[in-house]
Amino acid sequence: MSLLLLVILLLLAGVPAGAARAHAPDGRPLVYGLSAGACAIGGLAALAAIGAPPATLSLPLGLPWIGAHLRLDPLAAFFLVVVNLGGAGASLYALGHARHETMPQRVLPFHPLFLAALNLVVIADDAFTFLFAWELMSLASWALVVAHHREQENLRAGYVYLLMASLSGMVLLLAFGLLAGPAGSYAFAAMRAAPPAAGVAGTVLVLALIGAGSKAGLVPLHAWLPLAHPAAPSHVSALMSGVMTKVAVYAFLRISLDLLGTPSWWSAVLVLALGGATAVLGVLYALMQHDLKRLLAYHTVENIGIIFIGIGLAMAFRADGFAAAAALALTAALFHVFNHSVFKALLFFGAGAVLTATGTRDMERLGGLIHGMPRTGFTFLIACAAISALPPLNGFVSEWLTFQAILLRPDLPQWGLKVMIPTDGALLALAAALAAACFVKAFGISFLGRPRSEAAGAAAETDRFSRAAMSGFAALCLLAGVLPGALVDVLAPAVQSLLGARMPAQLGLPWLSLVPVAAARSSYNGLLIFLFLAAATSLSILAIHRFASRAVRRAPAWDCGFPDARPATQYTADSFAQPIRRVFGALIFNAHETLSLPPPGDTAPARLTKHLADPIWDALYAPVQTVVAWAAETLNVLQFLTIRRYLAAVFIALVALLLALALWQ
Amino acid sequence: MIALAGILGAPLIGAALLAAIPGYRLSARCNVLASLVAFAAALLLLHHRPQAGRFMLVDDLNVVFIVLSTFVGFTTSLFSASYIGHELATLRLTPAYLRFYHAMYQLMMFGMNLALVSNNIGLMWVAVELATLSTVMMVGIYRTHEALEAAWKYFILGSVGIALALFGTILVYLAARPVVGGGLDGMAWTVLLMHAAGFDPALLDVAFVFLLLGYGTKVGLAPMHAWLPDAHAEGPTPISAVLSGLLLNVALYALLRFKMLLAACPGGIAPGPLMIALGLASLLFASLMLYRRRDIKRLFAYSSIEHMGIIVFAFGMAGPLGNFAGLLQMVMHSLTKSAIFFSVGHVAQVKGTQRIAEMGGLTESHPLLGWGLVAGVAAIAGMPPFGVFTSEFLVISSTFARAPLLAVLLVLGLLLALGALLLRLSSVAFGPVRGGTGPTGASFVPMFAHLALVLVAGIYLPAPLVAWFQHIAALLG
Amino acid sequence: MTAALLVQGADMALVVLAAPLLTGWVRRVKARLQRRRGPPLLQPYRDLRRLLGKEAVIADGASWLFRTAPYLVFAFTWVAAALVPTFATGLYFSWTGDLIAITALLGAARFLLALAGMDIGTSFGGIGASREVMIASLAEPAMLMIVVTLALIAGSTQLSTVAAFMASPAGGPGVSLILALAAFLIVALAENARIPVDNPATHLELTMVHEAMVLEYSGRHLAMIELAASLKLLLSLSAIACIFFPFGLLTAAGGAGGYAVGLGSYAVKLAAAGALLGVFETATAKMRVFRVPGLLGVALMLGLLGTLLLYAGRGL
Amino acid sequence: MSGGLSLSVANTLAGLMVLASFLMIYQDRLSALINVLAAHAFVLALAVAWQAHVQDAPELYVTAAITLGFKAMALPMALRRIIVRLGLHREIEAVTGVGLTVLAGIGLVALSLDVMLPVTAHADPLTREDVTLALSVVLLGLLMMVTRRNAVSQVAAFLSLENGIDLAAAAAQGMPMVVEISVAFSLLVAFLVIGIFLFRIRERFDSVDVRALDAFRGERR
Repeated sequence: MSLLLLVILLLLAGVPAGAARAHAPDGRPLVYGLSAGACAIGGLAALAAIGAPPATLSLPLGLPWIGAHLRLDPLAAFFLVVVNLGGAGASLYALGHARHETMPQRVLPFHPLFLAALNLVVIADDAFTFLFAWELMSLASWALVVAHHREQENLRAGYVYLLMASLSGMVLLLAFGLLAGPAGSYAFAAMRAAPPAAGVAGTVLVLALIGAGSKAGLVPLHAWLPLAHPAAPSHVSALMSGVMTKVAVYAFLRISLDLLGTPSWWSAVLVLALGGATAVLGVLYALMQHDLKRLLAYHTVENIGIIFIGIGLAMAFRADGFAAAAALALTAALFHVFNHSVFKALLFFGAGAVLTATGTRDMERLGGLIHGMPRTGFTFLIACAAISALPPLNGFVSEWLTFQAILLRPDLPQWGLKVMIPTDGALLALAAALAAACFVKAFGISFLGRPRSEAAGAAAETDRFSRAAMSGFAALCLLAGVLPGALVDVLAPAVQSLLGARMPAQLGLPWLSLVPVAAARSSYNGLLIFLFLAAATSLSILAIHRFASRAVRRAPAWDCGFPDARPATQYTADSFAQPIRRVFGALIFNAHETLSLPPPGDTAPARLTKHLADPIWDALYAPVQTVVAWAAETLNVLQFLTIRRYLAAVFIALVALLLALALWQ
Repeated sequence: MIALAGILGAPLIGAALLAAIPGYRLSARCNVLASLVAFAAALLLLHHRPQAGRFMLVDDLNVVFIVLSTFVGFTTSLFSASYIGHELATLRLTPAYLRFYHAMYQLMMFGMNLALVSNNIGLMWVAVELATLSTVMMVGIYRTHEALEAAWKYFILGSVGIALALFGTILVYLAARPVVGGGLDGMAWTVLLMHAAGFDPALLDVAFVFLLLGYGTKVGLAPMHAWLPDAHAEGPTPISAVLSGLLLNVALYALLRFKMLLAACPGGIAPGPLMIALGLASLLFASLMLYRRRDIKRLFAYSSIEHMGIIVFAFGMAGPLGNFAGLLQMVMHSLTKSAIFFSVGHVAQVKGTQRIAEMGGLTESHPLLGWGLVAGVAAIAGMPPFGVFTSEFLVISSTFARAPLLAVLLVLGLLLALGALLLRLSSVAFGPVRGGTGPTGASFVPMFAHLALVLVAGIYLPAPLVAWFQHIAALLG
Repeated sequence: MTAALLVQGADMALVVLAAPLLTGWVRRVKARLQRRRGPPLLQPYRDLRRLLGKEAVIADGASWLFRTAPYLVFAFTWVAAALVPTFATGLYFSWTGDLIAITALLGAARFLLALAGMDIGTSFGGIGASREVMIASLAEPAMLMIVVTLALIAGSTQLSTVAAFMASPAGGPGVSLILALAAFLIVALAENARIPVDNPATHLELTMVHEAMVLEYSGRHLAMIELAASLKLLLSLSAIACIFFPFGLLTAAGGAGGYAVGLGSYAVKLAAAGALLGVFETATAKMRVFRVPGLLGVALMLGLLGTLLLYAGRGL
Repeated sequence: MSGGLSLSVANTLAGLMVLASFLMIYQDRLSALINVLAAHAFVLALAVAWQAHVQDAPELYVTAAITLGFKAMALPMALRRIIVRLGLHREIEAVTGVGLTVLAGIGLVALSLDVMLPVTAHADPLTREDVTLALSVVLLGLLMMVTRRNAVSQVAAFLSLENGIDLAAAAAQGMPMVVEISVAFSLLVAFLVIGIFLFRIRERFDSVDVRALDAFRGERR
């Protein structure tokens, strides 16, 4: 506990250091080195604390009659591991990557501040400290989003972001207000001791869903996320997507499963419905993008959906008293939390490397990067495969566990759940398959094929710090996929602390299998699959090279006899997504294409125009914008009245109050 | 007694002297010195309080206001020194007006301090009137069309408000007379409060309506707010800072005193709902008005209306948490808003305009000024680690448990305000550099001192301070 | 244990060896139905041998991914195929992965193949990859709904357990199972790029999906891909056989006789399935690409309906 | 003397003030308006003097004298001078018709009776009547302010409003002297400021029409 406090203080010390040494040559190594070191310590300390009994600490800060309560229980410890792993990785990456930063003075002070806030949110044990850290986290990341402030787009992203972040903070504040009651018992311990009545609990849950969900990127409150995440410097994008959204998940778990006690089944239906919708819509949005970082940001939305499906399942099972099933579902969700934080960070690292190498995030101007940036390409490929839930990598394990939870008890007594759970299964599968499609696109268009711009052709490999961070995270992807049992066992105390039940211990099983319930029911062995794959691949290569031909001849591409030297004839990101856009987009995005052909004899080029609408923005955000603009415009008349009219307002107020008083008496 | 003499005497003597001193450097120093003496005297009050007399009263409640008032008065005088120097250099002010300005500044401080320490509702009324008149003078000091119009508007609306407040004061006296008897006792706070339980509640109700509207005009509550944005925008910026930071508080203080009276009188209407309604109306109205603002000082003036709305709302919700939050919010708002005006004043000077559209990229052209403004806006928008967050946290969370709908409206207003402020901040502080890029010649000490205080308050509130505020909150009922 | 390992090894070898035969058989049936003599049954083996012996022609812009992908695709498919019970359930490593893992392994193979298709940077590679992932994105949810139905019926997703359950008296046919079978058939057609979804025997540019992806491959690389495709077909038919027609499947430890029965029945089932596939493909026309989603949507609906009917059947 | 007489005299005087207020509303010429204002203040002086007599409060005579001197004589004179100097001999433009305004005024009087009479039930009847009518005068003054466009007539209306407050203050028995002085003082200052402003306005705009001022709103659209 005190170690974590030290970590936070170290990170905070990085803030003035970053501000003061921003332009000095030692500023970057100083700040990022400090951050990486602090996060490494914090991560190890948290890892050690997962199995330990909860530790608490109370500081005389914040609201004095309550003080700042800190608590490190297994759940918090697990999320701290995620936070600090991401933080250490991002800092390591930034050691090299930030060399290209044009505005270090706007990044260096806020990076450690952001990390400190992330850490603080997780260990906060009273509403004030929690929200304090929560908003600080938003503020620090906002500063990072608008670091490159000259681009109007970033400013808009920052604007939407901070507004939505404040909405989330305010809504959580309402939730805590309800939990604390009129007496203002803001300490979580007090809330836990007196869980609210059912009706109030429902309201709190909905508020928590809005508050934490909007920060996590739950549809339809996700709109800020694809704007803000790509706008920040890449290592910050990685932190925001990989870590900050997880902290939001933590907030939701803390409120819904810890502070509220047993949830009601309808709230589980709500969470499941939102989770399913988020997963599918997130990936569909992603498919429509050709900005690499924005595509990744939309995938964060998708993965948050998957995590919330797991949480929804856990809530449903818990509401119906199936503790073991709930433990399985929650383990799946937490597993995915870990996974996503790793591979999404890795993907953003890769995207950052691409961005610095080519100067663009637009996939239509990339291509063939695998030649210039083989290592980045390889680690990016690993991450793509992991996020597409392909075995033997980690993404598959958590989605597999989620499926197992769905399959374990799809038939709960309530009809809402009975229909919702299998539907979520189908949605999850759809999301996974679409994600694979999307990452074929992301990797295929950016790294494969021929360069679509000069910059892409001249791209060179990134620096060694970045490569180290990327390689480390890629190794983690494989490791967690091959030895999932170990991670499940590490997660068990956190699950136990929330649900009072846990998955059976995995590490003692033969061949290090993963068996959620019983071997006869289902099992998965990542290690064996990996070994089999490795053996099969190397065997076939060896056999063929030994007994058959090794001869290779390089030749121009065949392409059905029409080799074309121009890279422009390749498939683009847009054309790659066209079939899916046609299948799903027509319904959801009102996608259509218009073709304008010049009349015969005219040599003007033909034009194909793509039209896409954003249904959620149009239905939810645009009306708000319109209403506020209308109200502001209408009220603005009041700025330009004559003095007489202002006096009339006072006069009317007086007469009205007197009348009211007369009537009341 | 020395302390009281310092608080009241320093500004009064200062005013007399400054009316006579011609030189800029000397008068600016004298101004700072007089403000410092008043502040030091106010600090003395913390240590030792004089007995309440028939005219003077120093108790837990007004000490907060006095110390805050003299402190902001002091820092503003520092800011004013560097600000006015620039105004003289650019010939916007002539030396004759400078003397007038400094004298009026001290006169206003005197008025406000007198209002705060007076134990007599009549004397307090006179003092508020005095402070108003002196600020009217200063608002019109630039003699431009806009400034004159702003001053005229301020004057007319202020006079009507003050007239209503006087009528309310007379009614309070009438209510007190049968119980307390006539004479000075009938107007002394201490006596009134002691016997409030025996007053005629119905008469007190009517009185409160007049007082609420009357002093509410000074507080800047909608729909009596109209003078406020223009007065802030057109006067010299130090005056905007003290208007927002102090004068509104003084009027609020008066309102609170009367509210206590009403609360102590069983059978009367609860003042809460009225204050809540006016507070919410001000908050929502002001936050929507923020969107179409083109003048940066007017923008922050509307933000003051918004915050006064929150504060009045919090005091209306009452309860130990509500009152505590209101008090804290008031202190934080004074410090933050004056810091913002310090920044804005220099910004307007270096950019040569107050039009938001003509300034941009401030964090790049003037990093200290720009980041100070960013921090100030973040603070005023209720972001941690600044103190406003603490008070807004308390207001919202304590309200929601008792009246969910009100809390939702409150949140709505806060978000609307945040949206507008952020929008303007983005274009002023970030983006491509627009407007002048010359050196500032600014003194950053006052601005960063305020921000530092707000920052510390957001993280750590000393236990004695909290105990004291809690005590006041309990007093307020 | 050694014996068990041996049986497991035999199974893995069997699938690789039998796969080209099955492909040859289907082609043969189709040819006969079209009144052609058709290639001999063993022609696929000959093709493979010839391809392996040739030099590989690789396009100029190809990366390492292009060269390693065929082996990886083969390995993924092989491992997946080894997890499907063929002649016996409960083989030594049968618990390594369940039906979901098998689907995911096939998905991984497809992922790599699609990437390989895009590696050269030709328009055909792109078109193939893009259509392939579109089809897969619909086939996988349908597959999952089938898994849900099976898991509800058999209480497991482990194919060995499911097959054993189906073979037992408790595993009688039911309406849900029939719906699941129908869905499975559609998914299998899509997964294996068969008519009406895709035509494995064409190089007509507008209709092809799978073939467009592998257009640039030649020599040993093409051989691996062809072998993987055959394996995948075998895998699909084996899975259908073991889930829906588990007759003769060796479910308990049996001696040589048991293995013989299991192998025999397996061969018969494959032959029958292959013949039926041939008949079906001859009788059906290839669909336009954008009608395929409709077909797969039907599979998805069938799967979902199967699950819901199961609830109804249980009287819940 | 009998309570009945003192009451009826006080009542009459206060009633006269209300009447004067109505007359002010009714007047649409500036000079006439100022004459009525002077009469208004004169009645106020009488009322205050009567209160001094009734309450046996000699300090109120001072107030009455100040009122007579300043409000009934000096102020109207100054205002007349301003009018002459500014050349404002044209008609007042009221926003709404006089009839409607008078109707609204009657409503306001009714409101003030309805509000004040019940709440002052325990007070001295002398005070009660005066305070009630004072409220009417205040409300009528406010009404006049919002129905007049001309700055001078607005100031006149404001002064009538102050008169109402003075009446209430005088009627509040035993209210300390402090208040009267302060009232007089602040009104004096107020007038000075008004005067200054009027002159400035004259310098700048050549008119004291508030509409002209409004053309110079700070933030034009």
